[in-house]
Amino acid sequence: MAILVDTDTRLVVSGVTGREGTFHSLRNRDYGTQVVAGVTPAKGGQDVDGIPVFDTFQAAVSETGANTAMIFVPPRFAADSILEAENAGIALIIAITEGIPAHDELRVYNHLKRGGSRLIGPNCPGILSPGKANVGIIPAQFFKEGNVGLVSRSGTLTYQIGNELAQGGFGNSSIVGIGGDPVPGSSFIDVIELFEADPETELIVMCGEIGGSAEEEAAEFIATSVSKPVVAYIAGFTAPPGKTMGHAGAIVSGTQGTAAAKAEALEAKGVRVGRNPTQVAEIAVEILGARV
Amino acid sequence: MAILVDTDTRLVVSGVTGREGTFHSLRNRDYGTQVVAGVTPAKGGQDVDGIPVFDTFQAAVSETGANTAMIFVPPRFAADSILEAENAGIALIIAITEGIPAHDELRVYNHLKRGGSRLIGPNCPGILSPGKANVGIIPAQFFKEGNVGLVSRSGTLTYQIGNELAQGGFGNSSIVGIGGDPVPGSSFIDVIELFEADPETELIVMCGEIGGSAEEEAAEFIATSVSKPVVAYIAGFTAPPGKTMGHAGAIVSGTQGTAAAKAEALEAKGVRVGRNPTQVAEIAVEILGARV
Amino acid sequence: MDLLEYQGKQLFSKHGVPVPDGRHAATVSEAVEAAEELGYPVVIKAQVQIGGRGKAGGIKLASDRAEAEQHAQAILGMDIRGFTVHEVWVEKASEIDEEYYAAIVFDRSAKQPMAMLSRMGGMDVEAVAETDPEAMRMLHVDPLLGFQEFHGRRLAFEAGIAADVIRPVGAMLGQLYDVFVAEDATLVEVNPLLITNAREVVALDAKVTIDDNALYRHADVAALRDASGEDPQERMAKERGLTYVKLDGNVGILGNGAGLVMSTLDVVAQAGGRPANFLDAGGGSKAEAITSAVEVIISDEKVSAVLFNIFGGITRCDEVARGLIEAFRSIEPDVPFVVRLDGTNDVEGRALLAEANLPNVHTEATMLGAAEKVVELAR
Amino acid sequence: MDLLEYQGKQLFSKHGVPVPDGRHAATVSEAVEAAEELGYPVVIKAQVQIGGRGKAGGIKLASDRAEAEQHAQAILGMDIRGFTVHEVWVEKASEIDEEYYAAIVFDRSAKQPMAMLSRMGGMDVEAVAETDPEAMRMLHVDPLLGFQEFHGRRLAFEAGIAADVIRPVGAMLGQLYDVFVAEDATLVEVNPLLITNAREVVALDAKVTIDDNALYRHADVAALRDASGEDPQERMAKERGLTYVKLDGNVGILGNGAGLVMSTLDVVAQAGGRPANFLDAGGGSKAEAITSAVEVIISDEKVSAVLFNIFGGITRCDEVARGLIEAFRSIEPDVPFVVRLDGTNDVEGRALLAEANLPNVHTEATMLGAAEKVVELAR
Repeated sequence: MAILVDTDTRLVVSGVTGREGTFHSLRNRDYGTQVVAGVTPAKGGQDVDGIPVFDTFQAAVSETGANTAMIFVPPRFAADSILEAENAGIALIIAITEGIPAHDELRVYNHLKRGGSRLIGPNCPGILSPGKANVGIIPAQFFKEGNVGLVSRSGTLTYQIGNELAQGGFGNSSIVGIGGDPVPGSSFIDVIELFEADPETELIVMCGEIGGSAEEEAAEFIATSVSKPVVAYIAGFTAPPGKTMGHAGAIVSGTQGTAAAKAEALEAKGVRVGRNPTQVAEIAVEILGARV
Repeated sequence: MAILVDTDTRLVVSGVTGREGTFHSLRNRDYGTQVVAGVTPAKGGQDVDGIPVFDTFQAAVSETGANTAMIFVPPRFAADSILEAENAGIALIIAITEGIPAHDELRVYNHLKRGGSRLIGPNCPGILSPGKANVGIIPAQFFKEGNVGLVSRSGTLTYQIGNELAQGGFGNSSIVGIGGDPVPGSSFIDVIELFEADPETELIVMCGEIGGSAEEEAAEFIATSVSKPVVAYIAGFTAPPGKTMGHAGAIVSGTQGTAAAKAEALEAKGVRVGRNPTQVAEIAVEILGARV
Repeated sequence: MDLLEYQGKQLFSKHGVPVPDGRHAATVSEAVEAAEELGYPVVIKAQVQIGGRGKAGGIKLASDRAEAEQHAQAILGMDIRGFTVHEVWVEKASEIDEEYYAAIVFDRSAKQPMAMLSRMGGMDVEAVAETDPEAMRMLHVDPLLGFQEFHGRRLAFEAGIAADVIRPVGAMLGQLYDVFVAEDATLVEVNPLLITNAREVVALDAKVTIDDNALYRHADVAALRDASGEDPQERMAKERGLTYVKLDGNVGILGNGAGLVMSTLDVVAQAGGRPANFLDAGGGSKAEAITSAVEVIISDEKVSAVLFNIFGGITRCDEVARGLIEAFRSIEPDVPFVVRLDGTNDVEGRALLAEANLPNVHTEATMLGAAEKVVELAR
Repeated sequence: MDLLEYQGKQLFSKHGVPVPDGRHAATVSEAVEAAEELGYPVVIKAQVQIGGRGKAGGIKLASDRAEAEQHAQAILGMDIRGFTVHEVWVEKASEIDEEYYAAIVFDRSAKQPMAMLSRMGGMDVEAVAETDPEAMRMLHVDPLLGFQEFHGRRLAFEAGIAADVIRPVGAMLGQLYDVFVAEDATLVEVNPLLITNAREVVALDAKVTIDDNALYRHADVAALRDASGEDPQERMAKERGLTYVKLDGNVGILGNGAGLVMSTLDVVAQAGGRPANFLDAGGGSKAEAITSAVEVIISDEKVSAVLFNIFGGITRCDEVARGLIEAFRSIEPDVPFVVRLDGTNDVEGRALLAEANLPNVHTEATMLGAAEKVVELAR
């Protein structure tokens, strides 16, 4: 098993005809993901290396049975594209786009939470379920199937940790990038809940960073609702207040959202927090080794 | 038993200090309803014949444990008052106010349907559960406890039918006015579903009128989900198209919303439809007589 | 409140919906002046709240001053299906390449606004809907989220309109939605939505209905209300704050509560009569309101008998009786009345009537009996 | 993007939030002219993006022309906690009766806007929040429903503000919410929200932050961006489209991916070093971007060693190596570099570096090893 994306995933890509969109769509298909459709207004009827392109999500869904959408359009079109996907009945929407206005994300989040669709991202690398499906830009070559569930606000950092785990002989059930924006569609809690219910996942690694309070909230949730071991990492101990550290959501506001507070909150709930990515992988390998 | 309002109802009245608000609040209290609070901004700390008045719903709820709100403010303040009641955690909101703009009702309806509160009305006479509680302007003297559930878009017409039932020896579990506006907070279906689940109710009388398609939708619902006998009445066979017949929602638009189409839809689903209020009462008495 | 075409177009302009340049005129000389200002050819369009203006000769193309004068003369004052033309809209003529249909309607069933688009415009949409239902595309809009670009885009693609106007037509749907929400409209309809030879997108007609309950926040629209088309009884009733609808029969009807009055109309019709009006005296009606209502009802000369059907709840039957007695004192009606009083203080009400012994007033115990009686008297 | 007080007040005016009349001035003569136009007394306020202006002498009351000139002279050009004052806001002095606090903040945790109101304004709100937490009232607003009158009313009553200003203060909260949404703000703060002796409600200060990602739809605000306060390296990086944050250490840092770069900073600090910057070369970095980034990093004279920490995913390590080699060719850096390349094409990248044999470039196999090495070299 895996969470969110797997061999049942039927992917439609918004922005499939763009340079990046085409590149990653084909990469995802090469990995084995069923990429069944693309959406680009006014390019309906064309195809991208055999992937049929539609003018609207509605047409893509009714013609191909797509159930998962990847959003690869520029920021000013992204919120509209997500809402169109939801309106067309897509159950899972994965938004890669970086730079979406915060108020757009707020409207999208508050609309989606009422029903229908789950959103992962935006500003995220996507989801990889090794051996099953890859949706997004995660470099799949470093990961193999296994029992570690990885959830992260950051891309490269996750690859670093995943890679070290792989070198320790362990693989992943799924790797979920929830993204570095202030209003992610899904939180650590949402994904950890899925990993907790996934029989294949034996250990959960969460990779947080400064800004907001998602890690603190996750700590509470882990304490009350998670039976599986969780290892955490937090980036940004040296970040100065008031500065956005690359990710729009990575900012210490006054005394809010510091890495120290997050690590402390997690440790207070019994979650082991690695000092650096290597140590996180070491702790994970140690726990998994003990469970074998 | 009864539906929606009963001896557990703890009523807060918005607009309690107005002339009509005071009159009906005291009338409801005289009937035995627990009228625990009123809300009128800037009149917090006063009282209306012993009913404490608060500036906000929040204060009324936290001080008195109110769980039901009656809205008695003028139309331009009504939507805001309903939303305030919902925000304060009131589970059931009964809006008597007539003349609320349709777009306000649309916003309120679409907001409330996401969660929290149930709205009855607006532009309705309220709810009477004979012998238990009266919330609104229904003249309680004509009704007694019994096993007929009455739901209606119209006030006086309901009293007429209820009165004839009472003369036939039968009483009511509850009488629910859903109101004559184009966007009622609760539909026939919502209320019929409650009557279906209410052990005391043995017969359901629904009183519809021209405009919209709520009666047709109710017919579908009755056919699939209601085991109890239903008797219906539809007013407005002689209404010309394009004219608003008193209630903002009572209008035949082109060929949509005619009384004939509604009666036909109900009869097609096996619901007996009386030709006039008297006949409705006669059919009801006949059915109840057979069940005794 | 239904707006005239030009009033709707003025709202359109306010919200950025492109419309042809035009001028309002109430006289022939104003119309000619408008035409001269706009430059020929112009279209002179009768402004009345009824469809079928074109077929009735209410829309004419004028290529020069002489034609403008001639057409304005012909149209102003003409009768179109019972409506007298008091004003015209003089508009720069548009070159028509394609005609679409667009609308935002208030979908009561879904309790959401619904946007509609068809490439089959310029004709009777209900006919199109019957012959080619797929041609009319519809999409609901969540009123809390509002109209999104994808709504317009999806409708435009699904309606199969020309590729080069997908964007501007989608954008116009968004602007029509803005009109719908900002102006508290319950209907915004454009038929035809014009694609000109230059491939510009223009609203060539405008049908807008504004929610009467929201007029308090639209002073500009409320000020437009023009009673000239209204029936004299309806105007009189409105001035008195009564809920009255004129019908074409001879049995005057008064009741309390909209549902009961509608039901009374039906029962009178079932008894073989023809209702002359709908009049809801409302909850808690006081004697003066009843007197006032009687005046309105009998001012309709077709009325040959009047039915009072009261079920007293908040309304007290004795108040109703007092109102009726006062009406007889002040205006001495010369038609028979049938009165059915039931509910709160019915005994007192009936006693008052008996005591007053009004000429030609008959009391009945039931609604059905009262209906039969009044139909008999109205013959 | 943080706006200066006067820029925020201009947005306030646009949305109907009452502010005192004022003028912008960049010279003493402009300031005096502004004061003369407004009429005395006026307040001359330094416009810098830092708190504590008043204590630093950056806000002065002037009762006549001489004082206006004297204060403008003193304030323009002064240094407030590292910020040079280049402009002032000259404002009609207000008579202060009461001072409240109002704000709309972007609550990331609740994922909703949050409106705030306190009757304890004109002081440090965080101090108030600690000493009297009940004094600060907060209420979330559903962004799809928007700010409703009850939000303002409830906050006003709960904050216990004076009865006569409940309505206007509630209304101002609604207008501040309009600013928040319409201008894509992530913070709108008014401290103090002034109640004048005449009991008028006025925003006496304005602190507004606009979402950088939304500047494309706010051309007027985007045009305000004044780089004068920015660090030279940050300006240089922005021009090159790089994500760079200046810090105060001596270890220059480049990595790919914001999380990895933050982590690299932490690891360098843990090894006893002090990072000089945050620089995310981004996903799929091409050679030119790397070259450009090296220029920015070493233009900071404090930098005495540079760490490249690359985990190649989409980014290819050979491209990074090529960029570094090109940087050495074009700008000949005189500080040591430590390079850790891992992931996609790491073998090729390391081979390229070995072949180029750049002076003073050290490769390390792990992130931790690289951090230790660069800290050693930076000493």
